[in-house]
Amino acid sequence: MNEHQSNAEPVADVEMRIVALPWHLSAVRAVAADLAMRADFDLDAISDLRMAVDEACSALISRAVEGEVLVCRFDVRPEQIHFSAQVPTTSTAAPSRESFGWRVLTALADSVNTWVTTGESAHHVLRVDLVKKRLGKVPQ
Amino acid sequence: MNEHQSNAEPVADVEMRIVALPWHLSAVRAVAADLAMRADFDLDAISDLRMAVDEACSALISRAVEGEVLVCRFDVRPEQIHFSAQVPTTSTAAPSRESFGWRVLTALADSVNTWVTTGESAHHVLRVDLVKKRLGKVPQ
Amino acid sequence: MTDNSLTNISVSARRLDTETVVVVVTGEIDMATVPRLRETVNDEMAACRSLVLDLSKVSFLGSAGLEVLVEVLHMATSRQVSLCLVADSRTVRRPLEITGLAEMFTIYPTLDDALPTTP
Amino acid sequence: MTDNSLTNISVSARRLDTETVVVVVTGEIDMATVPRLRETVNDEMAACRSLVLDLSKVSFLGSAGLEVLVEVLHMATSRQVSLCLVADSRTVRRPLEITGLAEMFTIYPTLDDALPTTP
Ligand SMILES: Nc1ncnc2c1ncn2[C@@H]1O[C@H](COP(=O)(O)OP(=O)(O)O)[C@@H](O)[C@H]1O
Ligand SMILES: Nc1ncnc2c1ncn2[C@@H]1O[C@H](COP(=O)(O)OP(=O)(O)O)[C@@H](O)[C@H]1O
Repeated sequence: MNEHQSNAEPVADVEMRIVALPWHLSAVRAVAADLAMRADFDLDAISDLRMAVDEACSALISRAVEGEVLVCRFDVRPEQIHFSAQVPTTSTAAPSRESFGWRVLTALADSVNTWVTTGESAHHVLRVDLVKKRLGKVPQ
Repeated sequence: MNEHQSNAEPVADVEMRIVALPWHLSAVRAVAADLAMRADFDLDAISDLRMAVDEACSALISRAVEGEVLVCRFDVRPEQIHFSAQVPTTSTAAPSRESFGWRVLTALADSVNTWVTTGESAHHVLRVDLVKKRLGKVPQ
Repeated sequence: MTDNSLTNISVSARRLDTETVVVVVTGEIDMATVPRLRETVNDEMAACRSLVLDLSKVSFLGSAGLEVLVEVLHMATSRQVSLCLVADSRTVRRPLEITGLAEMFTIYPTLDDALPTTP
Repeated sequence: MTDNSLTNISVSARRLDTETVVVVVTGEIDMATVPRLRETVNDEMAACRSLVLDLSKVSFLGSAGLEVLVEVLHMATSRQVSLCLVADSRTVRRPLEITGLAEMFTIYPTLDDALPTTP
């Protein structure tokens, strides 16, 4: 996972690496909530970021190669939090944008993106990025 | 930071990498509390682990080379949580075991250790390891 | 730690009378904990006429949980079991509202409101 | 995010009369937030005879915070200011007890208990 240390990507404020298992979702949500609270997001926005991060990680975990590591990064800025997560996968297809989960994700975050990159190793890397603004859109 | 990926150290359940700044202590404490809660620690033991992790990371952050990364790892087992943290430092001396902070740390955790390793790079690495048992000692 | 026994949920069922069951969920409903919820509700649904799902103590509800709620609603409809939710917190209300699911369920703010009044 | 303005603490001072000040701390007292606490208490201590430090809404207290409390106690003693803490939660009580500092302070469970009763 050396590419995360390259100059191309600035060091994230917080990076978490966990084995890609549902059991770990809770710890990632805890960090999301802590960062949003300290960045002075209101209660709805904190709750939305927590759900969006859960949604993104759940999608990645369900498509991860067994035993591989999910890497999550949070970049906290005064007006927004950028969250990015990735995992090794066997499929070259990104998650369907028609799924229930994806629709929930786009409702919660101000912007969302997902794509697959083909690396040198045996596996592809599936990535989800999202941005939640402190005073961003309010779902519904 | 490639040594963390070596075979010598098994993948931690949760690894966090943060720029070694006090602002980030809160996120590490949030993960400590989440993991201890889900490992069914009682409220005092959750509170103790949260304080011990804060104590260990505060000691490392105050001795870190500016701009360097603090790496924290949590290994969760049914009966205990092993926490280990390290940071690049300029001094070859470990924190004093006579300090107030160290005494608080040893009161809270079931075992604590700290040492400095001299790496190939310009800086040394200061490390603190601690274990908190689910049914371990009760301070006082 | 991958032990399934260490999850952040508790699901308990309480039978009020021959017809009515209350299922109380405490903790976080996510991809890790949803199997336990599904299993308990399936079991109870097979042997009641009215099911109250008390979500007052739920501290997280993501789309894995929402999907189970939709399944439960379909199951209740096809088995002619009367179903209602107890939910008052932002944590539970907000995901239901954002997804439009709130309109599909009967939701009471407290368990007392959900139970039939004894004359 | 290294901006110091985004910290998890709020410290506010309220003057009750010419002699008494109540300082209310909300949030987490750690290495990041302790400077704000120290500054406010220093300022208020310079101009009162009695200082009540209300820690009821503190959600974390680590040794950085304990060290400031010890400093404040020393300062109060040398300036002959009467000092007391308001603390009831496990979060605040436990660090004070583990370190033996609880015995050095006058601690009340609520703000009402800490304030002199008006006849
Ligand atoms: N609009 C909706 N409202 C409520 N539940 C839905 C909706 N769409 C889908 N679901 C539920 O989610 C389940 C999975 O839907 P799907 O679109 O396949 O999502 P995913 O690929 O994220 O699992 C469906 O079987 C259904 O129970
Ligand atoms: N036994 C104690 N009880 C309360 N406070 C203490 C105690 N020992 C030290 N302190 C406080 O902590 C401060 C720092 O103590 P020190 O032993 O140098 O710890 P550290 O090296 O962790 O900063 C002291 O100036 C004092 O205010």
